Formats: sequence, structure tokens, C-alpha cells
Amino acid sequence: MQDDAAQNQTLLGADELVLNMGPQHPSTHGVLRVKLKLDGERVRGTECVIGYLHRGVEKIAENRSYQQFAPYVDRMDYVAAVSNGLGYCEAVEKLLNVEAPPRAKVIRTIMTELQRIASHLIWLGTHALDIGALTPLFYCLREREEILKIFEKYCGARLTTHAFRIGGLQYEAYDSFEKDVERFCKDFERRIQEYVDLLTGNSIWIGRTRNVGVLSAEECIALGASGPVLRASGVKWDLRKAQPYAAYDQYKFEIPVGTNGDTYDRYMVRMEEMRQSRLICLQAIENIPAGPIMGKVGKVLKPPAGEIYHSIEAPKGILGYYIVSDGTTQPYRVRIRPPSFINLQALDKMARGHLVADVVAIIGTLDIVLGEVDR
Amino acid sequence: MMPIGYYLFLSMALFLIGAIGVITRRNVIVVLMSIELILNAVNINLVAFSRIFGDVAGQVFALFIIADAAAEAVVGLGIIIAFFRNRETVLEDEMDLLKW
Amino acid sequence: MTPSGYFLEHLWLIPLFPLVTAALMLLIGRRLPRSAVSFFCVGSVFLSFVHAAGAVFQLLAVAPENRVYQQILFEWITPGAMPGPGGLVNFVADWGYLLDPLSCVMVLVVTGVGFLIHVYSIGYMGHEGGYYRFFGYMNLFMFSMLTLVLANNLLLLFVGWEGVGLCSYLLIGFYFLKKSAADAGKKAFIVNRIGDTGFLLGIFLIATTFGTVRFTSQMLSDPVAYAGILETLRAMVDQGRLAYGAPILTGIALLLFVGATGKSAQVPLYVWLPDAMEGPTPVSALIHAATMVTAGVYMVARMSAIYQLAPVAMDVVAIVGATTAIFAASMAVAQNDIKKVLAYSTISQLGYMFLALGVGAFSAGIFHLMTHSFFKALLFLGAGSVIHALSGEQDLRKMGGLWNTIPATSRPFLIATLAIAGIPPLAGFFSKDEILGHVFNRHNESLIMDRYLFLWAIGVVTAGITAFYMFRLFFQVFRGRSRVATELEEHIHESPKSMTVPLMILAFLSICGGWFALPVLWGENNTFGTFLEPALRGVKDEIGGVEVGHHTLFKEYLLMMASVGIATLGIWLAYRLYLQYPKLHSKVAAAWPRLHNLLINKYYVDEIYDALFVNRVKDLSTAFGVVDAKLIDGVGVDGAGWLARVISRISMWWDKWVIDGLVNLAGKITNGLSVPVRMFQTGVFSSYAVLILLGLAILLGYYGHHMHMIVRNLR
Amino acid sequence: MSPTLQAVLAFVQTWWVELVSGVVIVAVVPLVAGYIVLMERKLMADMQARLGPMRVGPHGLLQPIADAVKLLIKEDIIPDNADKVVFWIAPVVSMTAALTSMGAIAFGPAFQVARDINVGLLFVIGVSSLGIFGIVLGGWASNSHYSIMGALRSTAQLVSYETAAGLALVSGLLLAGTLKIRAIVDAQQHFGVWFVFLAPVAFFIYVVASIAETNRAPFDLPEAESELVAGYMTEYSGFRWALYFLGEYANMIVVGAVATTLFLGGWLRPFPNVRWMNWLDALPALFTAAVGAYCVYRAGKQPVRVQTWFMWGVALACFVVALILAVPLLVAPLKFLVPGLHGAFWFLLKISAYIYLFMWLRFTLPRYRFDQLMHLGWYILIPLAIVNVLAVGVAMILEMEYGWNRWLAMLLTTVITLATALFLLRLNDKRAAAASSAAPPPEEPSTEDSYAG
Amino acid sequence: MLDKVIFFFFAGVAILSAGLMVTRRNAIHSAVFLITTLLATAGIFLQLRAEFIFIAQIILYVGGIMVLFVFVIMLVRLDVALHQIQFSRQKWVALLVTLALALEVGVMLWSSRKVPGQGFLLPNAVPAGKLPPNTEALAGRLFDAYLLPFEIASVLLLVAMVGAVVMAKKRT
Repeated sequence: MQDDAAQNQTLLGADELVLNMGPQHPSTHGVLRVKLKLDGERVRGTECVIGYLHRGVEKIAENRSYQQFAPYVDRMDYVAAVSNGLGYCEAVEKLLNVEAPPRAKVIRTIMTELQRIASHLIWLGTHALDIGALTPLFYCLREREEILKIFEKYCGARLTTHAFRIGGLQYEAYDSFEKDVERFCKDFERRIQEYVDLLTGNSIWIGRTRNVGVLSAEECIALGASGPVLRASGVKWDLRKAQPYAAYDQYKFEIPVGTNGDTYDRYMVRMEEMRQSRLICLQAIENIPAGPIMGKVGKVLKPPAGEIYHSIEAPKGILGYYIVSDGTTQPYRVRIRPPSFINLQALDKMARGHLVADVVAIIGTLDIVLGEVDR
Repeated sequence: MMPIGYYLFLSMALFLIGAIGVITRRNVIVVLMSIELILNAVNINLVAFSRIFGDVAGQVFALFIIADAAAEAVVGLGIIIAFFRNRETVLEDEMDLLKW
Repeated sequence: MTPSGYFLEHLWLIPLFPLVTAALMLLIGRRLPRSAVSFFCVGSVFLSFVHAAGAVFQLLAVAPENRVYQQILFEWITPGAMPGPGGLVNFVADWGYLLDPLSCVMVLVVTGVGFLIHVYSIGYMGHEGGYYRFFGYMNLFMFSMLTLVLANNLLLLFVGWEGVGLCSYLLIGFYFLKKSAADAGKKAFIVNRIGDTGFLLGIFLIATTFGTVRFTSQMLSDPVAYAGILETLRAMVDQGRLAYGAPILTGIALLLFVGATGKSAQVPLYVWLPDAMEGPTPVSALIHAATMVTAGVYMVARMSAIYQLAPVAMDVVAIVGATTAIFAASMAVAQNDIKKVLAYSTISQLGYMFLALGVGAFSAGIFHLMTHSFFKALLFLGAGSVIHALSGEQDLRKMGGLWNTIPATSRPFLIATLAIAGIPPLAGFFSKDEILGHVFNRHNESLIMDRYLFLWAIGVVTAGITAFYMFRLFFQVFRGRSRVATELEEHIHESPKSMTVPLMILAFLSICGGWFALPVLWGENNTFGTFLEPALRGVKDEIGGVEVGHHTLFKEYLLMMASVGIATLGIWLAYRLYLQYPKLHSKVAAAWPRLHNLLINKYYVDEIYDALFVNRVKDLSTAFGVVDAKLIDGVGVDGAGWLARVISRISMWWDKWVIDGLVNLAGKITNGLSVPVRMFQTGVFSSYAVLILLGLAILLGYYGHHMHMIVRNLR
Repeated sequence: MSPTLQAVLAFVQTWWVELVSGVVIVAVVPLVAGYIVLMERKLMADMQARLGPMRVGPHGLLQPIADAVKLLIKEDIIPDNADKVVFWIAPVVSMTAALTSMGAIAFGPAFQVARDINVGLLFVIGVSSLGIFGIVLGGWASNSHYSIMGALRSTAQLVSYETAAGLALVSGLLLAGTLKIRAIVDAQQHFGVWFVFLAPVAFFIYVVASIAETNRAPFDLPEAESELVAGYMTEYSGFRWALYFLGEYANMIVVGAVATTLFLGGWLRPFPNVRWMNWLDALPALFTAAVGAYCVYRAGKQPVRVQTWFMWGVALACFVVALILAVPLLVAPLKFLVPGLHGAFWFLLKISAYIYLFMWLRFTLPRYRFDQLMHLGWYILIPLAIVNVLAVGVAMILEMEYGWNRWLAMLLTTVITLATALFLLRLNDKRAAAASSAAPPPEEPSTEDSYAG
Repeated sequence: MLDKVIFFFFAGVAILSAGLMVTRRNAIHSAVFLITTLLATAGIFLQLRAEFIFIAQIILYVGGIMVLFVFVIMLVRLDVALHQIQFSRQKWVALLVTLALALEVGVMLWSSRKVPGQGFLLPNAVPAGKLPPNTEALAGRLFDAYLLPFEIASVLLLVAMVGAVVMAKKRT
């Protein structure tokens, strides 16, 4: 549609309009600032300005002991705090060369999958809100509330849970833990159908999402995109299957993939992932092995000098921790591979040639959390 | 209904103001608007006489003039946009190709 | 009872259909797919044909003397009063259509054959560029031709006449990138202009003589207001103001005939037609064989009333026709281009028609026109099919043996060849025989030899030559050994259905077309002649315009046998020369090298024209050039230069001080004056608006003053 | 008495109904708009599994008043580079247009400001369309990218959809044969059927177009908060913002009223000519009484005594209204009041239903993108409306000239129009498919790399 | 009396805002004042009982043409133009000419004021109450006697539309 000659020429031959989207904008999910170069309403280029939420998490790690740093990771992707904690704990365990006991692993899996559902619910609600559907957000919050209640009952916190400890768990599952999870899962089947009814077949929704922000498999791989963004482009890559961690090797589940790599496919992939997570939870509560919940780790952690990289499949994609130990109680260097940050790179590629309204949809579909992007 | 002269004076005043606009303003868009004003002044005359003579023909013509004004505005603004795109100006004294 | 009905009332639709599609094609045809182009164009001609046929049938429904339908659409040119035969007349040229037996025949031929050729063109032009352009021109041609034959007055006829000329020009030059095609188009156009000048002068003379250009006022509501040539002529003859052989009538007839010679390619203006074969073959078939070139015949037949009163003109027509017939036939003998042979054949046959007209056998001429359009169209289309099969080869010497390879073409082609050769019972036999019969009947038996007998002899010989060269063509193309270039041989293919089906239909017509006018001696009434008779009836038979000869049975048979015999002779000769002993013809040619050269070079007519006219014009311009250079420049200018030098010396001071002073003064004044004037033209529209307002103010001031006075008086 | 005073008195005597109506409209519409906002919020909350405003007054019944007070006393911020005069005028224009257009609407047989205006419906459409200027000038005057984009969007949108709405109304007007508001309703009484049943497609088009005209979801692009923050209202705050807001809701009332008048039988009750359905006349009174009864029921459950009293008050008001509605039915001499009172009731009920439809759609549907919106308008609704106008015209000719059954003729038109609609939709799908297959290829990524850290 | 008040009110508004329109520096302001003028003129039409023209003026002129103007003014951002000289060099000549014109028309109108049945004091032929319904009368005339001009006007609009699209289209 636009050839190169038209590229430099806007509607009236005047300069391109530069529109500042954010950092205070309802749909940049926090404090992302996107400078849009516009011709009329068509995006000619984007430039992300990030760092408004930078807290120096990685630097803080160098001045805290291993246990002390654990709560900090919850503040990165604050809508999926449990997953962050899991990744960190497993990374340090790998560094220490210890393993959590089986009971702890199963409970960790349940919690993480619940967290995945919660994270996707937040994504769904805000994404729908960005595209103009008001109601799904509240339904999503309603369901998420159930999950947060389980979290609260388990560890006393709702959002930044700090649920796991290095080497296992601190808290035993409370009495009606299985029952609560089961009730939620049973209920959730019906609830997810409500979203499908509201959105999946809606022609406006399809019109707004299909063929918007298309990413091919090659582009995804080239950009390092991961998680649902990658899978929606047709790449069947999920660390839970590829490099099983926690207790994932014990459960049967499918990895949903898309075909077109557009916003609609990402929506469908995430919806299916919620169903699959629910199935994992149901399988897991069937049989939570008895036994200790804490592995053999000392009060003071002094991992041997060396370095380790461990990654898990967080709700938003591959979350990796690279930890360098110099043998002291504090890590020498921690480097985190945040999925949101990497996925955000795809924004420019996805948004070019689309309209402003699509930029909003694309930011939504990338499912970024600025806490994680900026760290 | 009042004597026709009132309407004629009003019409004349609007016409002359429009004419002043056409011949003194440099901004072509304002010139175009002044032309609309002139057309409007004509309409007042037409409708007033139509009322006086109890014949709606005048109003028919007023309607035609409105249609004509629409056509004129559309084309005029199209020209202005095209001109602005090429020359980045809307000042009439920079449009001086009507020579020879 | 007057003719009426849907088709007659919608006579105007007949030319309109092709016009609409022509406009469509020429405006947006480029964007249309080929299927749409063919659908619209062929469809429109078919609709025309249907309407024409319907109109003819509705016309046939009434008694013969009432078979005239006139329809005046609007008054076209109304210059008002002009001097006419009885004082001032109100000259009106209307845009009106006339359907009488004569135009019936023409309109059926034009739309029918035209439709078939259009269908054929779908196949023939299928792979050519400019498809829409071709069909647009073809439809424009159809419109012009229909206007020509349906026109109810000479001026409208002239519009059609020029229209077909234009289309002919456009279509001859259809492959305008080819220089020969473009030149041929120009040639046709220029040669036709010569004829048209005469035609136009003839129309002017008619208009001043009769005060009208309308053919007839029959079936018009107000015959007085709408005077017709026929009626006026009749009245003038009755009043004795015009008589048999009146010079003015002869002048008119000759001038019109000049036009006819141009359009119908008669001696001496025939030279454009062979070159016109540069156009696509369907064009040759439609325009340069079946329809346009017969316009002259039609026109002369249409003005038969005048011709019948102009014996000298009649003789000229007959002699020119006969000359053309034999002249062109002899040229056709030596041609090697398949289309050129057919072109000369066409000229020759047109000569036949004029021969018929010239001896007063108008219906026979028209009859031959009709049959000729069938078989000549068929011949051209067949030739096109052959060319198509041979991927563009036109040289007879590189053909041969195609009889069985392209059967759907060769069989109809044989029929057409037999028809043109005059073999009974095919169409050509009847028409040709009727012409020859009429010519012979004009022969005054008391004299051993008069001009009619001579003309008859020419006709018979021509018939023989015709048979000869046509079968020469046929044998060379279809029989004998194949001389086709080997690389072409494997590509020989039968043409598509859209091309062969029209051939078959035309073959059928070539067979049966002649049966409309079975000779009287077979116990048949001459249906065709009777049908045409009301339209061709002269003003007064007893004046002696035409002596209708009486056929005796014996003489009739004798004549038939003569023409058939000579045709057979021609065929036999062709068989001997080209099929039985294929080498023989070159020996014959070698035996009479001069004659052969003369024929091959077409009697050097083009060269003669070049030498006589074209080069004379060039010489004239060269001479002017020489005069310019030598006389004017040399003597005049140089001498004057010397003189001027002398004088200029004298005048220099005068110039410098007086003239220049004045000039400079004038310039200064102008310059000074122009400064304020220039200020007005700024190029900025609002300053023009100020001027408009200023003018308004001045006008208003002037008139307002008057109004003020009026109002004061009222008060 | 001075002649001037006499003239004034004469004027007032002649025009008192109109004057009163005008004053009532100007005074009441803002209040009503406020309560429509409350209704919207409560409905939205209900559909979204929450409670909505509950704090101010029982069940948040006083929320609009609190909002109004808040907005009134809020600081009036005018951006630095704004064109102050235009910035000041724009919301007023928006509000004035909406209120003025209400002048020609008949809220019942006896309640109309501009009585018997010859071009009533056109007046409503025309004047309400002037509201564009409020939006476009406001957007321009704010001197902000978001504002001007919202303004341009809304101008384009309003102009486009006004055409569709106008054409849809033409179908109805063809049936009515007049432009006078009252005559339109009378025509429906005469026909014995609401025009929505005779021209359902036209009604549908008008519903869609009127949603777009009032900038409501799913067509709320000019103020789409997720894209343009608040569109043309971005820089507005306080009372000016409230004016825009009121204008918008007043506009909803206007389009609702137009739809009601033309398609839903105006102030006529359902089955206006059917005698045995006369019991419906009792419905208004019963309905209000039922509302009052519910208030009484809820009054006992209020946590605070003030709220209990308040609920009692509301219940009382409802009963009074019910009484007013009931008395003319019961007391024969007052029978003449029935059409006026009940007409207003029905009219308002229908408008409420119409607005409820708007709200429902807003809570349900995502938002269109701008190009999709334009395509819907220009490629589907306008052609459809044109076809519908033709079809209705044909049907009327069939009925009047050829004596067809009215329902048969109208059914025919509807079928034709629906077939056209299907055709247009298919065409649009094809176009969309073609457009997406030719979607712009992703281009070179920008050279500025902001991911360096 | 009421008529007079209405007329003078609207006439005053019309002339005042017309004057402002011509003199404003900012084109948007000009547009706003032109809108006011047009609305005031619409009021005059209503006062003349020409309801249809009144509403046509509002819908077409104000709601259509002026929106277009405002739209275009926004598109061709005129920030630069604000700081340029607003009146052309010929303004004094222009004013003079206009003044002359005004004088002439004024004199003409004024001089005819005392002639009964003429010019200035042309009497009211049809009382307001007895006018036929305006819309119907207009429609009858429009689609009867003036059908051809009506069609021509529609063709004109079509042509203008096509022309404007062609001119304003982005050349790619």
C-alpha cells in the first residue's frame, strides 16, 4: 500500500506528526512511553522510551544475601510474582546443587499455574479494555480474586507473595488447599466460557485483532520473543515441556500454538493456556505427595564460586536468571532475562503501517509489565 | 413582514462585507468564506422577494444557490489543499499565475 | 395503407446500436475484457440486423406502391429561405431515415453481411492488439454505412459517405506502425477527396436546382413543406422547365458520378482500393468489397431519376464501368498477392455494376451488388482464413494444396469462386447474366455494331477473364503441390468456429442469393426487379430514358450460353495453365514479356499518376522554389539590396534622427502608458475581483442615475 | 400600562406553554442527564458483577448531584497555549445544540417548545448536528495532539454517520409523509402500527448510526480512552467538561426521542388502536406505584436512618406520580388529561429503553477501529440506507397504486434490503480479506535503539 | 412588533459577526463568526417564514459546508499564517471601491423609499397565516417546474465531488 516514495510524504506534505503516547496514558500499561511517528493516523515508526520504573533490581542483588534478594524478584513482574519467585529459587538451588523435595515441587507447580491463570486474566481484562470491551476486565478480576484468595490463605500475601524459599517451601499447604484449588478449577471452566462468549466470535473483536501485529515465526525467533507471542506464530516451544522443571514432567498438558502470529492468535493461545493450566492444577491436586517441604539448605547460603543460568516458562515467556557467585553470601552478579522486555522489541515491527488504535491493541497483546521491562 | 427595504439593506451590507473580505484578505480560506457570505446575502434577497410575492420560486433558487455554494466550497477547498501541498502557503498574493 | 409497426417506428435504432457501442469502445474499450468487447460490438450489429429485418418485413406487408417509410428525427440544418425552382424555398436538411425497397436491400446486405463479418472478426482479430479499437472502428463504420443507406436526403447521405471514408481510412491504417498501411490509408483518403469534391459540387447543384436535397416527399405528412427531389423534378419536367437531356441534369449526374468513381473505385480513381488491402482482412471484406465501395452504386441508383434524364451521363457511366471492368480484370490476372487479386476483382465487378447502371438496368446493378457482396465477402473471408492458416502468408506462389488441410475454408471458397465465375445456378450467374442481357438488349439491332454491343462484348470478355483469374487463384491456393514454406507447414490449422461458420452461411447465400431474380424466360417473374421497381421508377417513362428491351427466349438462352461458355473457357485455361501444366504459365508470361510486365505493373497507372500529377505538383513546388531562389532572391532581392544600400545611406540620417526619434518617442509613450495598465494585471485574483467590483460600481452608477431619474418622475 | 409591557404580556399569554416547556427543558435536562449517568453506572456495575456507586444517598441515588457539585467547584484549567475564546465557547456550543434541538421534540401531545414547526424533524437533526462544532472547535482550541485527533475523528465520524441516519429517517418519513413531529406520531396512530414494524431495516440503521452520532461505544473513537486518552475532551476539566458530558447525554436523549417519534410510535401506548388492550392505560400508574412499593420495601433495610427517610421520600414521590397518572383514568371529567400525561410517560419510557439499549451495547462490545468504522458507514450503512429508501418507496407505490397488502409490500422491502445487506457484508468481507492479504509488510526497524540497556 | 425585534436582532448579529469574520486574524475565528452570521441569516429566513430554507441553511451551510471549512483549516495548519500580514496591499483601493458601491446602492434604495409599491416599501402581499405550507409548496415547485435545474444541480454536485476528490487526493 505504501511504497517508499509515499513513505516520506504525509497527508499534506507536511512533517510527520510525532505523538507522545505515555508515560501517562491509559493503555500503555504503566509508564511505557512510545513516541509514534504518524501520518494522519497511520504509524510510520515507533520509538519506545523506557526506564521510568527502573529500580536497579539487578544491582540491589549484589548487596543482598541470596535469601534477602528473593522478595525483590516479586516486584519485577508484579502480576506474576509467584513465577518470578519460582525461577529465582530454582536458579539458586541449581547453584547450590540442592533440590526441593517432591511435595514442595508439586505445590510450587500448582501455585505457579494458578499464577499463570491470574496473569493471563489480567492480560485478558486489560487487553479487552484497550480494545474497548469494558466488561471482561471485571469478570477477569472476579476470577483472579479467587486465586489471590488462595495465595493469601497460603502465604498471607496477595500480590507480591514471596511464596517459595530457596530449597523448598516455608509454609505447608493449608488444610483446604486442595479443595479451594479444585473448586476454583471446576468453576473456572464455566467462567472461561463467558469470555469466549463475549469475545471470541465477536466480529468487532476479530476485526480488531486478526491480521493486526503479525509476527512470523522467523521474526519471533530473530527478535528472541518467547512465551505466547512465540507460540502464536506457530513455534511449539515451551520450557515446561522442553526443559521440564518443578513437577511439570509428571503432568499431561498440551502446548497450544497459533498459525498466523497475529493478535487474535495470541489471544486464542493464551485462552487455551489458561485451560491447560487449569488441567495441570486439577491433575496436581489429585496426588500431592507427602513428605518434607524444605530441602537440605543451611541458614546461611554460601554457594560455591561459579555461574549458573536457569530459565522457566513464566506466563509472559522465558524468564531466565543468570547468577554469578564468588563464593560469598551475596551474589557477585545477577542478570535477569525478562520476557516482557524482550517481547517489547517486537513492537516496532508489529506496529508499523497500522493505525494508532492498533498500537494499543499490540501493546496489549504483547502483555508487558513495566516493572519487568524496567526492573 | 416588514418592508423589503430592510432586507435589501441587510443583504447589501452582507454583500459588501463579503466583497471587502474577498478583495482585502490574503488568506484564501477566508476569501472563500467571504464568497460564501456573498452567496448568503443573495439568498436573503431571494427569500425576501419570494415572501413578498408569495411565490416560492425565489426559495427554489435559494436552494440552488446553497447547492452551488456547497459545490464551490468543495472544489475551492480541494484546490486550496492541493495548493497548500505544493506550495505550503494559503496566501492569495502568492497565487499569481492568473497572468498573460 | 401506410407501413407501420414497431420496427419501422424504431428505424432510428438501426444505426444507433453500432454508434452506441462504437462510442463505448472508443471511450472505455481499453478497460473492457475482450469477451465484453466482442459481446457488445457483435451484439449491437446483430440487434441492428434484427431491427433491419423486422423493418423490411413490416414494409413488405403493404402494397408495393406504398412501400416507403420515412422518419424525420429532427431538423438538422435549417439555413432558412434560399432561391429555389419556384422562387424562394425553405431549405431544410433534416436528420431523417428513409426505408424503401432500395434501402431495404442495402440495409439488409449491410447489417447481414456486416454481422457475419463481425462474428468472423472475433476469431480473426482474437490475437491482435487494439481489439477494442478495431471493433470500435468497425461499429463506427456500421453506423456510418447505415446512415448512408438509410439517409433520406443527400446531405445526410454525405455524412454517412464521409463517415465510411473516415472509418475506411482508420481501418486501412489499423496497423499504423506499418508505413505501407499508413500510406495506403492516406492514399485512400486523398483519392476519395477528389471524388468527394465532385459529389459535394453535385449536391450543391442539386440544392440550387431543386431547392431541396431530400430524395422524396412520399409518406410525409406535409409534402409541400417537405419537398423531395423526385417530386420537384417531376413537377419541373411537367412544367417544361427541364427536359430530357437538359445540361444542368447532365452536369449534376456527372458530378455525382465523380463522387461515385472515387468511392466505388472506378477508373480513373480506382488506385486506392488495391492498396487498401493493407488493412485487416475482415475490413477488406466488409468495407472494401461488400459495403462501402458499393455506396457509389447505391447513390447512382438512388438518383436514377436524374440519370434517366441525362443520356450523356448514362453513357459515361456505362463506358467508365465497362472500362473499369475489363481493365481491372486484366490486372487481376497477373497479381500474386491473394488479397490484391480479390481487390482487382472487386474493382472489376464494381465496373460491372456501373455498366448495368449506365445502360439503365438499375435493378440489375443493385442485384449484382447484393450477390457480389455475398460471394466477395466470402472470398475475402476465405482468403483471410487461408492467411490465418498460413500465419500471415499472402503470396499465391507460396501456397497450394490446402484443399484438404483446411476443408471448412476451401469448400465455401470453391462455391464463391464458382459464383463469381458465373456458373449456374449460383448467385453470380444470375446477376451477371442479367446485366449482360440488359446491355445486349440496348443494342440497336438495325446496326451491326453500336456502343452497346461493344460494351456487351467487353462484359463477356471480362466474364471470361474473371473466371480465369479466379480459378487461377483457386488452383494456386488449394490444389496442386504445396509450395508453402516448410517452417509454416506444420502450423497450418483450420480457423476457429467463429470464422468458419460465417463462411458457411455466406456460402449458402452465394448459392441461393441469385434465386431472387430468376430470369423471366424460366417462367419466373423477376421478383427482385419488381420489388425494386417502385424505388427506381423514373420521372417519366415515355420521355425515353430507358428502353426496356424485350427478351426473346432464344436470345436469352444464347446469351446465357455465351457467358457460361466463356466462363468455362476461362476455367479451362486456368486449369491448363496452373494445375495441369504448372510450368506453362511462366512460359506464357515469357512469351509476351511486355504484356506480362504491363499487367504485373498494373499498366503503370500508379507510375503514370505519379508522373502526371504527383510529380507535377512536386515539380511545381520545385519551380516555385527556383523562382524564389533565383528570381526573387537573385534579381529582386539582391538588386533591391544594392538599391537599398544606396538609399539607406541617404535615409540613414533621416532614420536616425527623425524616424528613430519618433519610434523612441512612441515607445516611451507606450512604456509610460503601460506602467499603470500593467499594474492591473497582477495575476492575483483578488485584484481582479477589485476590478470587477469597480466595473460594477461604474455600471451601477450609470444605471442608477437613470433609475434615480425614473423614480423621481414617479414620485 | 405601557405598550411595551402590553406587548410582552400578550407575547407571554400566547406562548406560555412553549416558554414553560423551554424553561423546563433547560432546567431539567441536565438533571436527567445526570441521572442517566447514574443509571449507566448502576447498570454497568450490575452487568460487571459489582455494585457501582453506593455511598452518596441510598444506592448512590444522590451521586449525580454530588458529581455536579464537585465539577462545579473544581478548578477550571485552561491550557497555556489554548485559544481561550474558542476553548471557552466550544462546550457551550455542544450543549446548546443538544438543548436547542430538543425544542422541536414533542415529549407528549401537549409538551413541545416549537409547536407545529413545519420542518420539525429536520430541525432536530440539523440543530443537533451543530454539536459537531463544539467538538471540533474544542479539540482544535485545546492545542493538543490527542484533542485534535479526537476532533478530526469525530468530525469525520459524525459527518459520515449523519448521512446514514438521515437516509434511515427518510424511509420513516416516506411512511409518515410529513416532517411535523406530531403529524408523524399521528400517522402512526392512523396506521395503527409503529413504523419500526414497517421499516425494521431503517430502524436498525438509525440505531447504529445514532450510536455513532452520539459517540457511544462501540463507536466511541473520538474519546476512546485507551487510544486518545479522552479525545477532544482531553484538556477539559471541571464545569466545561461537565458541559460536554451533559451535551453528550442530552444528545442521547435527542436521538432516542427522534427514534421514538419516528419508529416507536412516539407517545402512543402499545397497540394504540386496539380497544381490548385499553388496560394498558393503567400500566403507567401501576408501574410507578410498583416502584414506590419497592422503595418502601427497601427503606426498612437501609443501614442509616437518613437513608431510610430518603427512601420513604422517594416512595412517596412515586406514589404521588402514580396518583397523578391514575386520577384522570378514574375521574371521568379529567379524562382529557390522559393523552398528555400518559403520552409523556410512554415517551420517556421508550427513550429510556432506547438509551438502555445504548448502554447495553456499550458494556458488551469492543470498539471499532477508525477505518473499520468508516467502512461500516460508507460501504455498508449508507448503501443499505439508500437501497432501503428506494425499497420503501417502491413498497408504498405498490400499496397505494397497486393495492398490495401493506404488510406484504413491507415484507418485500425488508427482504430486499436484507438481501442487499448480506451482499454488502460479503463484499466488505472480501474487501477486508483483500486488504489484509495486501497488508503493509513490516518495514525496516527503526535505527534508534532504545533497548540498549 | 415581534417581527421587527427578531429581524433587528438577527440582522444585527449577522452584520456584526460578518464584520468580525472579515477582520479576524485567525481563520478558525473567522469560521466561527461566519457560522454565527449564517445562523443569524437562518433566523432571518425563519422570520420570513421560509422554514425549509432555514433548515437547509442550517443543515447544509452550517452543518455541512462550514464543517468542511473548519476541517480544512485544521488540516492546513496555519500557525505560520497567523503572523503574516492579513490584508493585501490593495486594501485601501478595495475599501474605496466598496464604499462607492455601498454609496450607490444606498442612494438607490433610499431614493426609492417614498414610492408606494416600489422598491423600499414594497408591501406585504400575502399575510403570514395564509401562506401555503412552506415545505410542500417548495417541493411542489422544485419537482415540477424546476425539475431539470434540480437534476442539473445534482450533477453539478457530483462533478464537484469528483473534482474535489481528484484534486485533494494524495498523489502517490
